[in-house]
Amino acid sequence: MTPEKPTFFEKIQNVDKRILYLILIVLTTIPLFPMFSSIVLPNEPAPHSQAFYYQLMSVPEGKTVFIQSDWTLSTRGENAGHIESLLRTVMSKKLKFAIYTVADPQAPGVYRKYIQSVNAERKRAGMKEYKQWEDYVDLSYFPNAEGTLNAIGSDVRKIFNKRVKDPASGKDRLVFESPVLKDVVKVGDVGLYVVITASNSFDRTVERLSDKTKVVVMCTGVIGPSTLPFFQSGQIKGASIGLKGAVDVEYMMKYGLNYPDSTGKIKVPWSGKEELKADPVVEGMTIARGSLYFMSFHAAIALLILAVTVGNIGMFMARRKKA
Amino acid sequence: MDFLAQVDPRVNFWATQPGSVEMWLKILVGLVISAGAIFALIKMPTRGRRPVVMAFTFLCGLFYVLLWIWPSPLNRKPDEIARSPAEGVSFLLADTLPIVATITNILVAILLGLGVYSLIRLHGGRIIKRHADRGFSVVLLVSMLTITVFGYLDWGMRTFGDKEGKLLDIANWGFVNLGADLLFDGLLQQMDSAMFSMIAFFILSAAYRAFRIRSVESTVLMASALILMVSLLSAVVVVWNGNVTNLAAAMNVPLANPSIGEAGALNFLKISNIASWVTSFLQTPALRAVDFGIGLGALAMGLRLWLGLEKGGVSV
Amino acid sequence: MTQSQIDLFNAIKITCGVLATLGLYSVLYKETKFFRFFEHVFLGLAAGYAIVALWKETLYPTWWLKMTGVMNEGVMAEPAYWVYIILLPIGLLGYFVFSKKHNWLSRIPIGIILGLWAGQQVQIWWQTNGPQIYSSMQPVIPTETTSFFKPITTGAGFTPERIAEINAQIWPSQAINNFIFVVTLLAAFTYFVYSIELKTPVLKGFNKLGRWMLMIGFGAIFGSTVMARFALVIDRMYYLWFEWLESIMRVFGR
Amino acid sequence: MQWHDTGSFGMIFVIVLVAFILFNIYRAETKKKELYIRRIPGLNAIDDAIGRATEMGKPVLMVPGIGGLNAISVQALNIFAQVSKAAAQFGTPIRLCVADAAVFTVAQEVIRDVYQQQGLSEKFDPDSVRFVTDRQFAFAAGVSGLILREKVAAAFFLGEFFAESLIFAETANSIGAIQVAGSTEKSQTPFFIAACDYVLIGDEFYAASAYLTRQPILVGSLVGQDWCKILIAACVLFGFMVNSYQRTQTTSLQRMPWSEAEPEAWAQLTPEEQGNFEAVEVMKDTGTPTLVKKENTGLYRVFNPMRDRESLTVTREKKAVVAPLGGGE
Repeated sequence: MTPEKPTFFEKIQNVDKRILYLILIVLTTIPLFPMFSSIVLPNEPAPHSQAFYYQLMSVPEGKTVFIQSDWTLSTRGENAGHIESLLRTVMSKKLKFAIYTVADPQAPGVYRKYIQSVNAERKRAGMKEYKQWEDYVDLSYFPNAEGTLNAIGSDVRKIFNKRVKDPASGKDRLVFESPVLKDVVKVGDVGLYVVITASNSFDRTVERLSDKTKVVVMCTGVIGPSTLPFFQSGQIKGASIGLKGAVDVEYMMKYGLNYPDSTGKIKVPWSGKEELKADPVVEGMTIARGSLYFMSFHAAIALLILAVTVGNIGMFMARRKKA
Repeated sequence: MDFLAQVDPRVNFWATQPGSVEMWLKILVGLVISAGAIFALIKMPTRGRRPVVMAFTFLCGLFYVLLWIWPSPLNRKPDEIARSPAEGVSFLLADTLPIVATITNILVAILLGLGVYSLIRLHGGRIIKRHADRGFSVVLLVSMLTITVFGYLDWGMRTFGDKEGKLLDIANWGFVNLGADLLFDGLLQQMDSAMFSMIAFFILSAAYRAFRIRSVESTVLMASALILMVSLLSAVVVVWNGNVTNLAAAMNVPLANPSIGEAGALNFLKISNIASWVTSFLQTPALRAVDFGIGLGALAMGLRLWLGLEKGGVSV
Repeated sequence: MTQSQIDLFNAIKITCGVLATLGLYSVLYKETKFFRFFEHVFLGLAAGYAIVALWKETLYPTWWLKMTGVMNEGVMAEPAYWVYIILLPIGLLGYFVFSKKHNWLSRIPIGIILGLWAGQQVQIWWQTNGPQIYSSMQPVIPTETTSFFKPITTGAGFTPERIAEINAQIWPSQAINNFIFVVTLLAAFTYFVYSIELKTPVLKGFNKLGRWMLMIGFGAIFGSTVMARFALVIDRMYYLWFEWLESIMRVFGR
Repeated sequence: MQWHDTGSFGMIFVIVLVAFILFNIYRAETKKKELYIRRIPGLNAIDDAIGRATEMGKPVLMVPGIGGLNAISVQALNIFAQVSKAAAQFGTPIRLCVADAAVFTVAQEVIRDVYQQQGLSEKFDPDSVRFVTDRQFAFAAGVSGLILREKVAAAFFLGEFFAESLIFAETANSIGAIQVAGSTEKSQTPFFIAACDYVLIGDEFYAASAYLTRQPILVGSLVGQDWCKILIAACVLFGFMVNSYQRTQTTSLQRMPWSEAEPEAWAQLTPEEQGNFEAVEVMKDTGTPTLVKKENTGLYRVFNPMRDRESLTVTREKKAVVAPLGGGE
């Protein structure tokens, strides 16, 4: 509108987007460089993350856990951190697990990649590798979420009617003959039902299964808010939400929950639940991807807040000039 | 109804020996019959049409409504026989569910051809009409064709040519497998992630533009957004909460954690608690109201579609 | 393939990915031919992959194998439910949509899909909303008024029974929070009432309050979504710089 | 204890809701005078948007979300039918981009019908209804490319949107198009609010077609939904009062799993029986009156039915074991 060239304040209240974009790229890249990656930011795990970690650690050794991994590479940024820390914990606790997806045909390829990488990492550290059939079964993809989840609730053996190779005999055998699933008659028999998701397939899981088994969730920050009501109403037992959730879990894997270290100091207190306690993860990596990305995240948010502040200041000053 | 129940005996009128002549015969008969049915429908007088469509819709909806309203069997074991006809129905419904559940996907998959047809018509048309962008249409059609060919070859090799699962190891891959992997994992999925991650940039610019203190609404929107963001920065949180603790110590007021309903006087000053308070006592109820509304909307719409009450627009 | 060949392939693969990423990112600067090229490659690949997936991921496992059964080492693992064949003609009815005279036939498969969906809405409504309704019924009368805030149990050395007792009580601060909860819910609810004219100032005010509460809720969602999105862009940067360099270095044996 | 088992409460509740909706549809159809619906700002903007597009001679973009074929996309198409009716009258070009084959089928037909009803069949270009792709972000790329190339003057994003919502909204915003948006996904609404001119919040989206067409059926069902909302609100009000009162009372009856109430009896059961009776709960008199806990309130019992042992004792005869052909299951 104004014929004369815009004042400084008018300028800063509509900076060219591209400049913001460029700054964002720079700010998010720098903290990823190795020299920064060693830093562990201080943290206070959120209550729902604490509940999640407690549920996970209180599954008795040797029991089976169902992992419904409904995400693909496009949300790798958050879910990769989730599944890595979940697998590390499960494996170090020697739990068996059945992993599958109801959301996306590409998901199996993705979680296989992470099972391999975590296995490789354990191999390097000289720990026991997880084997298909003895330690876990990979049931891959079930089309139609609603139907599948209904069926898992009503008759898990009917829907999991799949075959995997038994290394002993080299034959394809029904998964329910495997050590992992032989004791599972209904979904209530599993130690924990973990949903790793980036989509609202999670709501369906709650609708169908929350009354039949212990459901916990690891989800992206987007799904986060819609999971909290379920956590409040007790339909899910714990939630690790977004990058922060991944960081929280990694942090508790390192320091435990209500767990006194050698000096007797409790690094992560769970207030109100003093009687409950979860040990740190004994073997394998704890602090990893999540914590690495967390630095860049801080930088990015700082930029956003700065931009908003500057914009508002600009707006006010410009107004005052006009008046 | 044996077909629906898919029960023993494992071979009956509905379930035949795989690959047997009988099977192919029955499939053929099925095709012929349904072709006849389609012909009959084509000859159907105009006023008969709506009822037919409505009947299909109603019956399909009825399945789930029955599943919901019919008493479900208690403590059922797979190998048990129903005690009463009523329970028999509930068993049948339970057994049928996995089958009915797949129908939608199968139909949508069959319909996909329509979409592909529209794509080819649009871009083929551009090429023929020598549209300015025809070069890109060529690119589109070519890449479509390539991945289709590679995809099917790769699938065929893995499904039929690879009984002992050699191809799970990249070391045994041939040209086709590499090509398929390059196109899918190397390009398609990376482009997905690229497009997805681009949202971060848009969030930045959208926030910069929209988060201005203009009206009460935009202000509360901004305020709660900022509170939540800051509460995610654990470094800030630890420092902030640390200061609150020191302050409390100085005034020797006890502190505790409201996330479970406990609270000390100064506690609400802790950023993490402010955030969790906002989410539990303002966000949750507000959004729950939205949920109820949407749920009711879906319920009402579902009823209208199921009972064929929708007129105009989409009158199925 | 030898390890070095695999490394080379991976390097090529990641390089393609990097190029594609940059191509799509270029639209942030401007809609250029460079972007348009990658956009059309993307659309083509997506459509092509859909054609593959429709058979490989849907029809083959959930339809064809059901219809023709499964043999496992010469013995029947799954019998052939040949009746599945009727789904094919039903689906094909959809293709009548382009016919001038018989396009109504395309409404049969549509009707089936919608019917199934509609039925499910009725089925799941209570499972979804029932617990939510219950958990909205928060008690708002304090049962214990010796302290406004709930006493601190953390490290206070109470017996478990005492702690349980304290947690069973409703303390004034909680009562107030619960009251805020219920009011917020009802206020937001009035915003979604369409058929009642909001004449009285009380109702108007309540409605306005509801809208503000909704805005707070949406703001909170915005705030927590930001984390998700930035995590993605950070991961992209990691891919663009580090994974790419790493793969290249491997090729040159470092 | 049988009367404690309130398992059918939920069912009755839903049936009441259904009754409300159907009754009002009936009422609206029979009643002469039109029922009142409050103003929905986003929807009044539709005509201005199209008018502006016509002046600029630029197309109007419509996207019914990326969800599959369900009530949401059907609803979106109903609204778009109204939009394209206006567009057809002004002779404004339209672009309807679809991400699902089934939705595409419906869209084709709906839009063609609209043009036919207007007697403008020859103006209808089948390519204006496009299936872009069914892959989320490819769709996002394609649509934003289209927005930038064709410089659309007005954009309608109504339906089931997920992450891509902001990509559309910001892109359209960057070329200064008027945007009317609404998503049933509450997690996406904030982004529409941040980037669009008019936003339909929550089930305003479902109210839209009733508001635009004023069809008795739609209006009636909207009123029915309002009744349901009032019922739910009433439940919440009643519930929090009753809870508030009851939580101040004391009781010595404690609701607990049967396994906890009678451990020794429980220990005697076979694992299978224990499996059957996991869900069994009893009211046990602990003798010591304590403050009523959440689990012991009447309402909790209404919403979380209590199964007693009798209801779960079921004995059925087993099937005759058939020789599993070729050792299947």
